[in-house]
This record gives sequence, structure tokens and C-alpha cells, in this order.
Amino acid sequence: MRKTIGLTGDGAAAEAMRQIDPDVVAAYPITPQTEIVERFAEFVAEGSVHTELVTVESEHSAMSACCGSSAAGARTITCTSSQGLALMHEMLYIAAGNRLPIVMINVNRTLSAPINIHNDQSDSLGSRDAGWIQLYCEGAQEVYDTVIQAVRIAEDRSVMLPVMVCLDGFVVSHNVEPINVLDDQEVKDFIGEFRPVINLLDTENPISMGNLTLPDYFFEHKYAQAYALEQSKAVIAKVDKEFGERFGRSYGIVEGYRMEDAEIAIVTLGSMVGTARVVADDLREQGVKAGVLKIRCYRPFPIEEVAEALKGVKAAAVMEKALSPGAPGPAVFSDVLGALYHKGLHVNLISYVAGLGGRDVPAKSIRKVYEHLQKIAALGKVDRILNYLDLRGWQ
Amino acid sequence: MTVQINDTIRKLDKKSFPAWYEIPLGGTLVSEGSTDYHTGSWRTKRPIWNAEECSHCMICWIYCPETAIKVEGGKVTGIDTTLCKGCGICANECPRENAMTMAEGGEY
Amino acid sequence: MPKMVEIRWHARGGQGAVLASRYLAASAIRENLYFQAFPQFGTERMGAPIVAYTRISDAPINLRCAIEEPDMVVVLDPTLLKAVNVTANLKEGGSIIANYPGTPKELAQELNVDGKFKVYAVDAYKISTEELGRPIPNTPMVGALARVLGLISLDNILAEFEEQFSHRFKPEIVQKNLKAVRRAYEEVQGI
Amino acid sequence: MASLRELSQKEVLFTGGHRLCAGCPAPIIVKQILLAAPHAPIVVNPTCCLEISSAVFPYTAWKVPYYHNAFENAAAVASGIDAAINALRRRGKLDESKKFSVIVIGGDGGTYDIGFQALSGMLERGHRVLYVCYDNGAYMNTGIQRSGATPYGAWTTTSHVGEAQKGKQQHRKDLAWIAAAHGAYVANASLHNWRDLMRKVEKALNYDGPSFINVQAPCPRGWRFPESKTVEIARLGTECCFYPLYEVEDKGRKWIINYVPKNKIPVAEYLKPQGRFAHFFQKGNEYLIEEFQAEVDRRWEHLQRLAKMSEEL
Repeated sequence: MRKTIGLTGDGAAAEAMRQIDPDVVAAYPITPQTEIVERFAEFVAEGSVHTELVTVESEHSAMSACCGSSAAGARTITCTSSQGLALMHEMLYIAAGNRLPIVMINVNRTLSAPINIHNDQSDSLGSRDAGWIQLYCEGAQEVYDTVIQAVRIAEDRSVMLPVMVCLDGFVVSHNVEPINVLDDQEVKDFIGEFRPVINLLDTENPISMGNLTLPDYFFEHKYAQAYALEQSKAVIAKVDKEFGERFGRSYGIVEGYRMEDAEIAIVTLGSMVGTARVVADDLREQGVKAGVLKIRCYRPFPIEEVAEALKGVKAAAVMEKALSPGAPGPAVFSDVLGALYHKGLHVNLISYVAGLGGRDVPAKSIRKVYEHLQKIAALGKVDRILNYLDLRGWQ
Repeated sequence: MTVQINDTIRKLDKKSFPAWYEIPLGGTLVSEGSTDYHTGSWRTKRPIWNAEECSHCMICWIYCPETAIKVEGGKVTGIDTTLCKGCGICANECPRENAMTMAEGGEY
Repeated sequence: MPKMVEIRWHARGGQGAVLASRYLAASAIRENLYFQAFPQFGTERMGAPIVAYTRISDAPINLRCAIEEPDMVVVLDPTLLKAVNVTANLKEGGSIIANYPGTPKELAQELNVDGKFKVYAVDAYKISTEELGRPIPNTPMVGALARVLGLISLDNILAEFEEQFSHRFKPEIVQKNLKAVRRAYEEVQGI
Repeated sequence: MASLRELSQKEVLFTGGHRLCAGCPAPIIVKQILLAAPHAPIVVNPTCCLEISSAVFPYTAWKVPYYHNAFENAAAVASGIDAAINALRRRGKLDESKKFSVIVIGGDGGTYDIGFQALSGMLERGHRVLYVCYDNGAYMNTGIQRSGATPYGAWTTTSHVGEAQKGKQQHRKDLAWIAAAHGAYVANASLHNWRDLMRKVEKALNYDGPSFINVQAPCPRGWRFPESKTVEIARLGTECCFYPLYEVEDKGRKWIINYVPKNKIPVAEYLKPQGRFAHFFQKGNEYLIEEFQAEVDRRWEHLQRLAKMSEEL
């Protein structure tokens, strides 16, 4: 039976995991992901899942054990955050390169130093080239729905890649919201049985995986993997659409909010999307044609969708919670810029880095970004490309 | 470009892949051994097996790193010259004087 | 009814403010309301003054940021009235509901806010000590807040308590808590 | 235990055509392990000589399921495989009667050093995995650098012999002891004694819990000896008690010495044929042999004490 209950983002992820009832979960606690592991361990203790929970001694071993179990044909989920994701970094590439359909929930938290347990997106954005699908959630309902979708996406025969579901630490992970939870059976039916292609336990048909691959074939191997990631966009859209048809909620690859006739737009991902919607609504009431472009699927990057959504705007700002020191611009900004270039578009595009280390991104600050965009729209050109929201001493 | 992607772990019928889309999923191979990769050319010395002296104790067989001691029905039948790298462990460990000896040169 | 009510909680670490804010929020589901309940995160441990937030609305809530100017402030511990500026950024005409042994008038005088805000007092320590044998202010304060808020019925507050806590506490403890919540709901007074 | 003649009629599930050096001990050990495995083997291999030489796309010397993931995490990867077996069995997706021998085969760098944490985690959690370390006492794969397993005084490319320093300054870590402290089934073995090694492998894989076997693996290239002498050097290592053969049962409490040399030879006889110890035999460096001998004696005596105490159990 479907029901609405109050859950945190972490709680919603754990509830989705309970319903998925994966074969193996290997995870290690880290703030602000801990609540997921704790909740799931309760499910294991009470017997409401059949999962083998491997309480490993580090995130490094968490991802390693996940690779092992997935390669052994078991449906495998893990979750982490920040330093934990960084510690997994090596194995992220291996999981993708070995084409293992692992699902990971990453609760976005910044990276040391200085040590800080709060939210920004440095961790997963820093892992963008590992070859994982990355989906960013705005709120806890989307977390719940996306974790379920992720299983289908990862295991799709044409994808066979790991999927990272990202949610902002504390802002979403520790915020209680009303969550519409599906019936257990509905979830089971939606995800279906896992039929592994790679299976070490099939000892009658033994395989060798993780083989040394030298210059003669390495390039071809990696391109085949990259191609699968690029092509996965269609599967992500298909799964989301089917989810919507069955359960009435879907999110798309990107979502344009009031973008139809928007003259100025904020492009962002994660929880900042929600606040930006509120500010856009306020501005619309004042006659300002403001819109929001939410990037839900960050890897593969939705080149066509982003370019299409932004082609008519006079000015746009990419807001992201991560720096890319020494780069021409931060990660998402650079990708949006690249997408526009791909399509031969020139849009007055600026970058706003915001909310590092848990700095709140309130509505009034997002309003400042829109005001900046209005100025650029009136001017007809970008005055300053790289901007830092609410950074003390930055003018 | 439309291509047929290899989304399987294909039984290898050849050891070359003309295009990226023929690479098996994740570069995974069927475990079928590598006896078709010949390491006999590495040899600079060669073991000489003397059938008449051999007691078929299988000491050489258990210690041969290349699985190059050919056996059949519990008896040594010869050296697999396509695999033997000529390390000489067999001759060194052979308990008999003349059953396995090393000769200079890799060519048989 | 306003479109959205924003509430700030003041308590000391370990007093259960986060639990209370989540309990209130979950009760709102019974009224088909939308909500958010989130703590302000730091590394404060037991005893330190802490802050938590609740948003309640009749429409889905998109805002994903801290509450800067709350409509209401709830204070779980009377000692915080002096220790923390509990009325900071409270909206003009907003409400303050405190666990306080005196009258609302005395509370208003103590806070020096006479006439500026609506002031409500309830002696949650007395109630919880009498009903539960221990000074645990969090759940009674939810009862008092619900009364002032006027969006969630007493019945729903009580029903939610039963649902959330009946598997954790013994039945008699649940009943005692329910009585404390009900008393706070009924005994809260305001000016 | 089957005789060699009987064993030779079994299929060897690791074939030639691999690219390990001539005279390498690793394939000899792998062969013995796979012949001894009582159930369907699944091999996890950290990055090491064995890995980069046995599975080179598109060739694989393996005829069993084989997985290489990274350098430092083989024990964790194997933990995941063990978890998958348990989970799938519980769900009825695996036949109850189908048994697996999950085996990690790794070098000492990936075991003593970088993989130490993962190994400890695997042993502590009690996975049904056998971890075999083919212990050649240095990072041979990257070109003979010192590891935690390198013996005292040995020359390596990161513990050179010069005026100021004579090879490695420390004695080697005794990993079997540490493994035993986890309560795992632990054994020390050597490739020259195939009967002892295979018995231990079989025992470990029938043990309902984690196990660790350290196997002496003389490396002709790194130890500087002729490639025909691999087995012979191993024998000397055991005869001088540098590499004693023993096992630890009863959750770390019962220590059993499996082989006591009739005449314990001086370590010099073991060191002499190895080029990495050449400086031990130069004038003025006699103290190196003495210190080496003293440490071997200390450990051997301690092992004997443990074994004696265990007899009372």
C-alpha cells in the first residue's frame, strides 16, 4: 500500500533500499550518510531485508567489496559521502571499467581541508570522470524515487554501469519531509530480477575479469565504456518515464522551470534548484522573466537538453557548490559552456560558486544572482564570468 | 554511426578486435587458458628428457612453472616446447642423474 | 491561514528538540500539510544551546535553505531566555512560545518584548515532571505549539505520537506522554 | 593426500602461456593451490607480478573464475564475493550443495603493506576466504623495492648497499602472527614442500572461517640466483628455519610446527646463493650474518615455545 510518511533524505534512501532488498550492501559510516547505514542495519537486524550487509573497515573496502559482490552476480548497493567517496576514488574507475551495475547513494559533503562535515558538491563533482552515471536530487522524494530508478538504469543490458545518486548533505539528508512511499511489491515489480551478464559464480563458464590491457586495446576498451555512458541517457529517460507512468512522478534528464519564455535563467543542481524555483516565482510576479534549469542527470551530461533550454535566454548563471581551482571555470559551468559550444550557441553565461562547506544559500542570495543576470541582459554582454556568492570580502 | 556493440563476454574465436565495439563487456574474457600464447621462444636453454631414465615420479611436473611437462595416464610423455621457457627447475629437481638434463640453446 | 509558517526551535543538546520538530512535522501529514524539519548542524554536544527549524505549508515546499526570519520561536528551556537571543530576527508580530514557569506577561517583560510579539507560556517542566516523573519538555511543547499554530488538531498530534512512539515505549509511558502533550495543549496561555 | 602421479592426472587450471619470468615461483604455487582446492575455485588477484603476467588481454592463463580489481583491496573484493555467495544462497538463487573455494593469491607488497588493512578487515569479519600470500619479500612487480616482508639486510632498489647503509635496516614483519591474532586459520608453507602446502590449502578451504597462508616464494630476479634454483632455495629457507613450516589452529591458540629440520643449517647457507645478500659475505660485514642468524633463532625459539605450550591444550 502506498503511504505518505515523514522521512529525511537519508531515511528515504534507506527506505528505498529496504524495498529494493539488494543482495549485498557493503558500507562504512560517514557523516552525513550515517543514517542510511544505521537504518539499513536496523532492517537487517529485524529481518525485513534478506541482504548480506558487509560492515567493512573503510570506504575503500566498501567499494572493493561491492565490486566483488557485483562481479559475483549479486545486486549491490552502497552509500557514502565526501572523504569516503574520495577514498573510493580508485575503485570508482574500476567499477565502471569492469561494467559493474553498482548503485551508490552519495550524500554530498565537502572535502577536507579544512575539515568540514557540511554540504557542498565537491565530492561527487570531483568524481565526474570516473565513468559513473550521476543523478542529483532536489529533495527527499526525488531521492527515494531515483534510488529505485537507479537499479533499473544500472542493470539495463545496454548500460551495465554504476550509478551514483547524489543528495545534498544535511539540507536534504537530514531534513524530514512528507514522502510518498510505494508499495513494496510495486518496487519489486518495477526493478525486476537482476540477471547478471558478468558472473564469477558461474564456475561452469569461468571468466577472467580485470585483465591487464596494454596499449594495443586499452583505448578501445575505454571508448566502449564511454560510449555506454553516453548512450545511457536514453535509458535514464526511459526508466524515468516508465516510473512516471506507473507512479505519477517523473523528473526528466533536465527540468526547465518557467523556462518557456525565460530571459534570464539559473542553471543548477541539487537542493539549490528548489530555492531558485521560489525566487523565480517571486520575480515572475514582479514581471521578470526568470527561469530555472535543473540538471538532474549530470553524467552523462545532457548536451542537447541544456543547449535547447538555454538557446533563447539573454543571460544565464550556472550555480554549483564546488570549486575547480585553476580551471577556466568550475565543473558544471564548464560543461554547460561546452554544451553551448557543441551546438554553436553563444549565450551570456556566468558562473556562481555558492554554498561551500555548508554555507547557506538563501533565497535573497539567489535573488542577487538574478539581479546580476538582469544587468547582463540589459548590457548585452557578460561583465564578469566567475563569481562567488556570499564570499566575504569578494566584490 | 550505428554499430553493433558487443555486450557479452564472447567466447573468443580470434585474438584480435578490429574495432572498439567488438571488445567484450568490460574487457572480460572467457577463462580458457593461454596455451595458445607461445612462450617457447623465451628459451635459451632446453631440457632434455630421457624416457628410459625417467621414473615418472612427477617431481618435474609439480614444480614446472609453465605446465610444460606433458603427462598422460600418470606418465611423463615429453616437454611442451611451445610453452617451456627453459628455466631448468625440472632438471635441478629431478632425483635421477640423467632423466632430465639441460642443454645449451633453445631450439629443438 | 498563511501560506507557510516558519518555526525556529531553541533548546539544549539532548533535550530532544530535533525529535520534537520531526514529531510536529509528521503530525502535519495528518492535516494534509507539507513540511520540512531540519536541525541547524554544528558539532554541539549535550547541553549546548542548539537550534532546529520547521516549515509547515499548505503547498509543497521548495525552499531549501535555513529559516532567517521565523514566524514563531519555540523555547524548550527557560534558561535559554537569558543565554540566547531567542527573538533574533523573529518576524514583526510573530509568536514566541516558551517553556516558562510564570505568566505570559512576566515572560514578555523578561524578554523585554512587550507588545512587539505574541507571547505564550507553558510550564512544560512542571507538566512533564508531574506526568512523566522527569523534566522532559520536548513533547509537551509540541502540544503547546500545536495549540498556538492552530493548524494541527489535538487529536492528530496525539494520534501521531501514538504511531511514532508506541513501538519504542511501553504503553503506560505512551499514555503518560499523551497526557503531558494534552495538558500542555490546554494549559498554554498567551497575550 | 593423493600421490603426485594421481595429481598429475587432474587438469591444471592455470596454464602455461603466461608471461612470468622463467623459474618464477608464483605459477608453481598457483598450480598447487588449484590442485588442492576442494571446491570450485574463484580466484581474486591483487595487482602483482602474477596478475600482470597471467591475464593480459586478450589472453588469460586461468581456467577458473578470476578477478583482478586493484592492488590493495583483494581481501575486500573477496569479502564481497563471499557476501554474494551467502546472499544468493539465502535467496535460493544458488544451489545449497554448490560450494566454492574463494581464494586470494597476492604478493607480499599487496598483503603485508598496502593491502594490510583490507586483509585485517576480511579476517576480522570472518569471511570464508583463503588468502594466500606468495611471499617473495619485495615489490618485484615494480622492480625489487623493499616491502614489509623484505628480510634484514637484503639489498633492494630502495634499500641499497653503500657506505652509510647496508641493505634493509629492519627485520621483516611477521604477518602470519598478526593474522593468527585475528583468530583465523593460519599457516606458513613453502613451495618446495608441495604435500605440506596442498594439505594446508585443502584444510583452509574446508575451514568454516577465514584463513591465511604465507608461502615462501624465492624470486630468481629479485633475490639474484639462477632461475633453476627456485625450489632449492626454498628448501634451504626452511632448513635454516628462516621460513619454518607451521600452522595455527584453534582460533590463534594452537601452534603446530609441521617440519623440524634434522640438522638446522646456518643461515649463511641460505643467504650465500642469493645475490641480494652478497654484501653479507664481504669483509667487515660479518655482523649482518650474525644479526640475521640471531633474529632467525629468536623467532624459531619463540615458535617452538608456542608449539610446546600448545601441546598442553
